[in-house]
Amino acid sequence: MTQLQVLLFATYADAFGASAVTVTVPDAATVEDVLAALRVLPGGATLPARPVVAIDRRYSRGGSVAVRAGQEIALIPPVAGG
Amino acid sequence: MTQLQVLLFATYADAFGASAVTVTVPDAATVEDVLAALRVLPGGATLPARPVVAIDRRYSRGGSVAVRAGQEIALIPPVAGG
Amino acid sequence: MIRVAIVAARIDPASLLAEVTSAGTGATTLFLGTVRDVNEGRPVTGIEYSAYTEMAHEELERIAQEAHARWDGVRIAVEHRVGVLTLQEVSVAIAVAHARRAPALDAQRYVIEQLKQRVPIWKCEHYLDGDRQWVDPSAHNVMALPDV
Amino acid sequence: MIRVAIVAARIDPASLLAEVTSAGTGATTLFLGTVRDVNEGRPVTGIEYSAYTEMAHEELERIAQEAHARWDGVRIAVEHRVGVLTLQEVSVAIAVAHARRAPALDAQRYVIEQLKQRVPIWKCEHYLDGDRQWVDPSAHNVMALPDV
Repeated sequence: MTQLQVLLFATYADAFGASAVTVTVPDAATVEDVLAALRVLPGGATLPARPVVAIDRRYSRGGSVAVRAGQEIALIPPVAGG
Repeated sequence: MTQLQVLLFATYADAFGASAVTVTVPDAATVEDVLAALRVLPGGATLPARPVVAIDRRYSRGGSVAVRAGQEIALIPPVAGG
Repeated sequence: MIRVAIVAARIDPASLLAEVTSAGTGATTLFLGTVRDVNEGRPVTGIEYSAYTEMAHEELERIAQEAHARWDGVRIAVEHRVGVLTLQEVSVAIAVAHARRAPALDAQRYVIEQLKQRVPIWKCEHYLDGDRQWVDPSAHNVMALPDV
Repeated sequence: MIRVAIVAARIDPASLLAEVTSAGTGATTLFLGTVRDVNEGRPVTGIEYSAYTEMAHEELERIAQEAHARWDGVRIAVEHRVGVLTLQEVSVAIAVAHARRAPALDAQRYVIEQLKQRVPIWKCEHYLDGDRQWVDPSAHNVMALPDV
């Protein structure tokens, strides 16, 4: 098992009551595993079906993308800059 | 016959050597009559086949438009503002 | 709110921006035309803008009114300068403000495109070699001056 | 020339304009986003912008690079502010310069549209009645905050 930190912002940070949470996932984990671990945390039930995920500051495409320790993983709520 | 003043700008002013010229046209004159009178003046041969004409500060459509004394008539070379 | 002007003095873009901005403004756009150092490969030292001033003002006003009719609520300020301009000086400034960005962007483009096509203003480029030529954008080149 | 920044201090549009302008500049565009007094009919007193700062910077840089690749020769400066902004303060400024107007206008629009879609920045509106809500443009409305 691997421990991964996930960065949270805006509505997600409010929902989890934190700007980052740590989840425990299998060693060969995917984005989907990270999301499943997040959903069982307090506030995790409010996540949408397919939240946008960024890995190392780039948007990740799809839940089957592999993640590993040392990567910067973030959940990105609908953006509203400008 | 009526005397009309025609305002000239840029290349047309250079061609006629003046910023305005006076032409004599028939009483029920049209834009085409004005242009014909201009073409026989010194420099008038350089006018294009269908120069753009403005009457009272609005673009005029076509040579058959009537003109009369008291109107502000101008020849408009290709514009280049901006 | 619409204001257009043909001006002889230096244009202050910041004052146009301030003029169009209101409490309801969410997006403001500014377009500046400036005198550049090279045109058609020839080094330029300056540009002399001349206008049929009264008609230029009226045509600019019509263009701004058209934009206002098309994009409800846009606030527009336009100044076009005349006279001799040196390099990097501002020849035209168009400021547009609106609650949302699409009308501010669309109206900005409308005004500059229509201005280029319709407003009776001409420019005579002065070159490093002492020559000067009237610019004819419709011919995609410059027209040689007759020997007068 | 490209420069992008996520900033906490007040944005100075004039400095961005000066930064992108060069001797070869014929057209300069500026886009400003400002805090307006009403959204969805509710009086707003201010907006708090928060960002995933590092990624926002990198995504802005990618957008500017894409514009630069698409419109050769554009010079771009972008600043997006974070923190609490009051009414009429500038949240984002995009300055683009080019020899000709079409690339300056096209790149301006590209940058603001892509920024709105991709840059991880969020805004929380503060209302006159003391309430606050995160804005969700994707839903064309605002998302009520959970009771935390």
